[in-house]
Amino acid sequence: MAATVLDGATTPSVATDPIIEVENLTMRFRSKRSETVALDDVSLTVRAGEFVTIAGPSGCGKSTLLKLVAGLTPGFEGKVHLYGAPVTRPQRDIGFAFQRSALLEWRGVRKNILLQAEMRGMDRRLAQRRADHLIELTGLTGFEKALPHELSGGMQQRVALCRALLHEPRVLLMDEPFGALDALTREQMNVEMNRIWRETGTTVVLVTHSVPEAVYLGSRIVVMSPRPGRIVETLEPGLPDERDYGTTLRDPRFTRAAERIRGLLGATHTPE
Amino acid sequence: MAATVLDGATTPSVATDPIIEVENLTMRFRSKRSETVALDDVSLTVRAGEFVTIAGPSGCGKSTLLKLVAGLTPGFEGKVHLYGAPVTRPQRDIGFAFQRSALLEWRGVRKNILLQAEMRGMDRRLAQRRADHLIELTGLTGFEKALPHELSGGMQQRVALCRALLHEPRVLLMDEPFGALDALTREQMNVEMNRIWRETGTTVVLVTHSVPEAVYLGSRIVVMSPRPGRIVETLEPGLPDERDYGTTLRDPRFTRAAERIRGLLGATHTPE
Amino acid sequence: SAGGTPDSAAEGNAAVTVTLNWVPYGEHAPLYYGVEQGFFEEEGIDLTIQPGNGSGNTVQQVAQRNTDFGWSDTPPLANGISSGMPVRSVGVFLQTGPSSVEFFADQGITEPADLVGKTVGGTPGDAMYGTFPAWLELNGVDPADVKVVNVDAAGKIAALIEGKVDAIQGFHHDQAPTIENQSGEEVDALPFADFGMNLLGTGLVANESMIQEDPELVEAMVRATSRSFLEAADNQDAAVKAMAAGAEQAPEESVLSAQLAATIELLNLEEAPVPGTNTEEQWTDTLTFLSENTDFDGEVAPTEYWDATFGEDL
Amino acid sequence: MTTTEDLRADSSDGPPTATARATAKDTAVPGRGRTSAWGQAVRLADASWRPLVVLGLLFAGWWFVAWRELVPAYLIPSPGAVLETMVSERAMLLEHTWVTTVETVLGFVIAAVVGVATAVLLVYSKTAEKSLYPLILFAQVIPKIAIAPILVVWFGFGLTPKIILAVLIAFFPVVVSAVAGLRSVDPELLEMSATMGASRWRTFVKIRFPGALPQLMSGLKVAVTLAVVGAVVGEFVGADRGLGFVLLLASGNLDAPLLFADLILMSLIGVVLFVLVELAEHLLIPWHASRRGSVVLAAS
Amino acid sequence: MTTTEDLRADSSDGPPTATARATAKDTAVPGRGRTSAWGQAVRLADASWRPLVVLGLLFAGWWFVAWRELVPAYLIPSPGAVLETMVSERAMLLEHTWVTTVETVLGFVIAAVVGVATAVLLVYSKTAEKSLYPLILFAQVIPKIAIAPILVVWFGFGLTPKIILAVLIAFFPVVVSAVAGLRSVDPELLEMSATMGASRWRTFVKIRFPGALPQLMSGLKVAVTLAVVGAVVGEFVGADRGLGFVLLLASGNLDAPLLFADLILMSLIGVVLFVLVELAEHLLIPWHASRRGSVVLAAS
Ligand SMILES: Nc1ncnc2c1ncn2[C@@H]1O[C@H](COP(=O)(O)OP(=O)(O)OP(=O)(O)O)[C@@H](O)[C@H]1O
Ligand SMILES: Nc1ncnc2c1ncn2[C@@H]1O[C@H](COP(=O)(O)OP(=O)(O)OP(=O)(O)O)[C@@H](O)[C@H]1O
Ligand SMILES: [Mg+2]
Ligand SMILES: [Mg+2]
Repeated sequence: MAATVLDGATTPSVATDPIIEVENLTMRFRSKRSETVALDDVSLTVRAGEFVTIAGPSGCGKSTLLKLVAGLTPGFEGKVHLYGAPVTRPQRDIGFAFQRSALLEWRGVRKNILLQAEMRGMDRRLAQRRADHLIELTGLTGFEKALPHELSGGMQQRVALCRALLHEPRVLLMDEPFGALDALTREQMNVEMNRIWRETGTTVVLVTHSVPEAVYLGSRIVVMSPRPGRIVETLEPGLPDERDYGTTLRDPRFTRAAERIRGLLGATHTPE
Repeated sequence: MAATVLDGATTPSVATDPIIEVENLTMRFRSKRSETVALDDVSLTVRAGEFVTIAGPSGCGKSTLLKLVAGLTPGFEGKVHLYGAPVTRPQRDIGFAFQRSALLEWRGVRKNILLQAEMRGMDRRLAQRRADHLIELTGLTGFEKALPHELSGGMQQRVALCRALLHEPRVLLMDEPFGALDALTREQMNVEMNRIWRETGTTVVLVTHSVPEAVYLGSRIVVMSPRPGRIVETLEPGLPDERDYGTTLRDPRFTRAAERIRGLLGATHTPE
Repeated sequence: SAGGTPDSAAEGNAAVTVTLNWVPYGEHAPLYYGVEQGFFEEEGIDLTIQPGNGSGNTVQQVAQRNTDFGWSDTPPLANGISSGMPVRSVGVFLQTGPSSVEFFADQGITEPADLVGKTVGGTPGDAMYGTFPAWLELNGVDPADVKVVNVDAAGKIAALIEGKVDAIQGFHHDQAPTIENQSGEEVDALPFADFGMNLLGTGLVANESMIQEDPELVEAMVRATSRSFLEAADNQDAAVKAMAAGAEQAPEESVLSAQLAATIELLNLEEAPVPGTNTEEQWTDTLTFLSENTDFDGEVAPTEYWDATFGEDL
Repeated sequence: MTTTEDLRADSSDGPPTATARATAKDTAVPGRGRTSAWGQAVRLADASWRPLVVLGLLFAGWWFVAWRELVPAYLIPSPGAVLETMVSERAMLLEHTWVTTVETVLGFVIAAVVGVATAVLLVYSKTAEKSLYPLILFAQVIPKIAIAPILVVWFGFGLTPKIILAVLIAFFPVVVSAVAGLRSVDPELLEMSATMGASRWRTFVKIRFPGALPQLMSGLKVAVTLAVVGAVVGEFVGADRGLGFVLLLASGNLDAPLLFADLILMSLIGVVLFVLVELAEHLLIPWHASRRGSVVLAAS
Repeated sequence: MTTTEDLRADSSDGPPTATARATAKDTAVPGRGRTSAWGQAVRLADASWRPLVVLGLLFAGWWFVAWRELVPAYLIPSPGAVLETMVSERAMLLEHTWVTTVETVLGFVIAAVVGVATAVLLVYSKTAEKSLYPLILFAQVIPKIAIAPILVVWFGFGLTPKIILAVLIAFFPVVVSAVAGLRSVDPELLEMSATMGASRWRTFVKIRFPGALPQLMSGLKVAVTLAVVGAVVGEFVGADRGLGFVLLLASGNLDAPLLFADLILMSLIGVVLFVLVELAEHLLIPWHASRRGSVVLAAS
């Protein structure tokens, strides 16, 4: 479970402060009917400025892990620290993109994005400028006032994404933020995410089902096992932080890491 | 816009009866604020036994097209026929997998799947046997009684999938049925879909964002343009109906088709 | 079934209900006494006494034949008949109207003029509410000088005891003993009848079709009721006991006997010697007064309102 | 092609007209999409003819019953007599209607505000819920007619006891529906709000309250009709003004035309206020799923 | 670690105890997860002590007021006197309570059934909605106390007018909440159902109705407390049995202890029936979001 550094050429993560510390974390969901062990003895440390991507089978506990870090799910065993303090309640110094978009059905696109600003009491002007910028970036121009039910699935997801990014959080937790996007938009978003990460130094934990995405974005990739979710392996492909999409995808380090992850996930055949 | 037969080696689609006929279909969504042209003059014929996959940018009207064929959205212009009759109301001789899972939150997994049988007045014993089979196939064993909110995103999607398949419909309309699944499960589901299609002769229209999936599954692939959605090209890679996953993905016809689609979608770089 | 004694259900007797003007109070003791003593049974009547909710309501029940007889005050009866209800009085028993203004004795009110500047509680729609201004005028008091506030029947007594009002309009034979019992203070009243305005009071009411179809029964009923009142007047303690036993949740016996005693006073047997017998003059006076001073807009023709035949032979 | 209505009503085997309608639409109808004053008038007429017909029928039935004297006039007077009373007594009736309207509106507004505030307390604090709920329930189940006299004795004959009664009677539906609404907010939206570090107040204002509006409006609609009853009961017990007072007078004098005129006016207050609340609902929650059908989707 | 309650209540800055609690949980507490009889008793006690304390306080306050004679005894009698009356008159009171309970339950059940049926009609047919809604509204806004005498005059002194009144008064909240509930079903679920070729009936039974239950239950809770009022009002106007009748007797005689005993019994009927409806709610819709907090999530 120690990080498998696939390529020693670059040392990707400098030993900065640990932002997220998860140790021996176990999470059981109990109901009258049954008990589900969602996470089983998971340990993971994310340091400032890291971009950790998590891949794993459906239902292995990825969303649960993210919610635990955000302080949204009580009743776990083990240690979960954020910014060095134990997580005992919902955390506010984060940006969270939910797997389901969680939009307010009575607010238009722009107002849904600006909710983040309103809730945090951000400067309105600044927030509006950023919101408009993000709307353009995600190709939602022209739909500023559209209500969620008037949007396509992918458009809803993009709104949620903009909302999570609006306040430039120090820590970004993203649960399959690009799952409903087409290949091109996804690619553009990936490039954009990489740029944002590099330029702002945000610490990111991103759950994804796409192996290329996991490798392209992550400075470290965590692969999880089927339920009960355990960490099978952690990879550091050692790619440079700045990644041109075309070049990176042909980089042998990329290919090797992707192959390894596919193997770990049990997907025996090459392209996803 | 005529089908581009990339490889003449096999004649993939025999001239069977047209099941779905869409001609000069235009769909506008109007609100007080604005008008969105979701589909612009789309024509598409799907013959019995075909497996048509649709790929296109987010928000281009793929879901809208599927819903129009199912008779769920009124107010279009043009012709939409199913089984040779105009579509003027919701169609019942179909199976539909919605983009959002649309599960009943008060029913457990098995009962959500069996809803299909209850609504159609199917034989209970048979339906239960099929439901149990599908539950096993999609890896939901052990969660038969779990309520939707106790499931992960991918698990919910699998429940919706089982439900759409339960009654072995003659026509299957699927809106990104595997979007929330991990690589392995997705692969398994793809193989399973291919088998079901071959064995039952079901006519399938499937919307997907994954180019490999579109090519692996489709006997014909429809690529759409950004909003207002038009059909840019229709491809028939000419792969054999029975497709081993590993072999097919290395087939040059596959690679060529995938590349072409990526190009059409504007995703300039090779693996998704 | 509040009044019927179980063994009175002898075969052959007509089952008859009488609906009171209000919940049972001392005025009704004679009826219970009559049932207990078998006066009704002797007339072939198996009587059930039913509480009511205001005279007007009772008259309506009789009009709809939901009940055989009603025990009702005269002004509401007159209103009902003038608005078309097919009912008649078959004999008023309280020939002195019990309407009055009541107050605590320490108010020092002895005549209508003393009411000037006072606040009087009344219930809109009841008989006194309509006649009160006319009665004041009759006694040389400008109605504008007396403030009337409106309180419902149930709240009136409480309002008086609480000092929210100085006096209330009401039936003194009914309320005065109740108030005295509750407050422990002496209650005085200015009966309208003592100050120039006597309207007929409560009595038996029957539906016209009943009068036509079964006059014998009506006559028997009037006869038995009349006898009950006469006998009760002579045996007040026994009548009170009969009521306490026969009526569910009747007032305390002390209150009952005070109420009964006051009721007997109101029978006014000087003018018409037997309870249940009235004179045409009494009716004409009452109707004339109502038509001149209230909303009552019926003809002043006693026979339209009162069937004298049943009281004649008493 | 098939209309939204059809789907909303789950017509799996709709009427044959569906196809006909569809065809008619296909052959592009000119003049569609007019939002002119005339178009609006047409729409209004279309929306209101049915209720008007129903009212007309009701009136005709009433008139017939009175005309044939199927029911004695002292029970149900003729519409003519009632109308006559309304006209001849219009000044008096108007004044009393105004009094009752004021009491009702004040009572309703207070009940709405206090009711929502209480619901918030109940939802946000387990302790408050457990200790207050029984009290509220208790206040609801005591018949108001029974305590009305006590209120009059305590608060006198003025406006106060009527408003208190209106509040008491209208309060409960507001609380119950607001609690249900506030509770049924999607938990994921609350999680989302929590990650934004939103204060309780902001979460309430921006998420819980708007989310609870659809249910709350149901409660308010019930409440407003009950508030009228509360005011009238209050006037019943002690008042010299208001429709409840007139009702007492009329029923005491067995004046059926006045009684009916009075009842009609009471009902009118209720209907008008109800419609106002419905209008507010349409303005406040046009986004709600229950309204979507009528707003969205139209092909030219 | 932080409890679900905390999240539900959006505590962004919860009490310091949250951490303490969390720590306590971390050091694995033995004996957790007991579902023993003892555990259940403890839970029950935990759930009911607060209401009991509140009731106790209420009682103490009442007792104090009566003891110091702050309010005259004929307005508010001492608890002792009331209790005495309840005991001495228990046979009589029980009988009348039974009568009122039967009327209430019958009225409520009819109102619930007819109300839901009406709501279905309104939701499924635009025509029905437009023509019936005004009528229903009209029936609601007419004060029931005003028409009670008419009903008694028409239907006599028996059970019928009381039940009719209970139905009339309880009907509206059922209709309003059922309509709101049926309307707010996720349109996508209806689409899903439509592709299954489900008949209207099946869609109703399997999707719309269960989906409407949370809102419907709110309406039923209000309705059941109102049904009591309806029955009592009916008894008020014409009856020789039932708690409404006893109320008339008691207030006519200024028998305050009896009046209070009567009021307490009326309230008890309301409370008991309300609690029964709440129980039904818990049984019928344990899945509803508003209940999730209490069912799920617990770490050992
Ligand atoms: N609220 C809950 N109650 C009960 N069980 C739950 C709950 N939430 C999650 N689970 C269970 O925990 C397990 C992990 O769920 P989680 O949502 O974390 O999976 P995931 O890795 O995000 O899957 P996916 O990729 O499909 O979204 C699943 O088996 C699920 O059934
Ligand atoms: N009910 C609606 N009202 C108004 N506009 C709508 C509605 N449904 C869809 N649209 C619009 O129609 C367009 C196409 O939507 P659709 O859902 O078909 O896209 P899609 O191709 O499925 O996209 P995605 O891949 O993101 O799911 C979008 O621009 C959307 O905003
Ligand atoms: Mg997940
Ligand atoms: Mg879509």
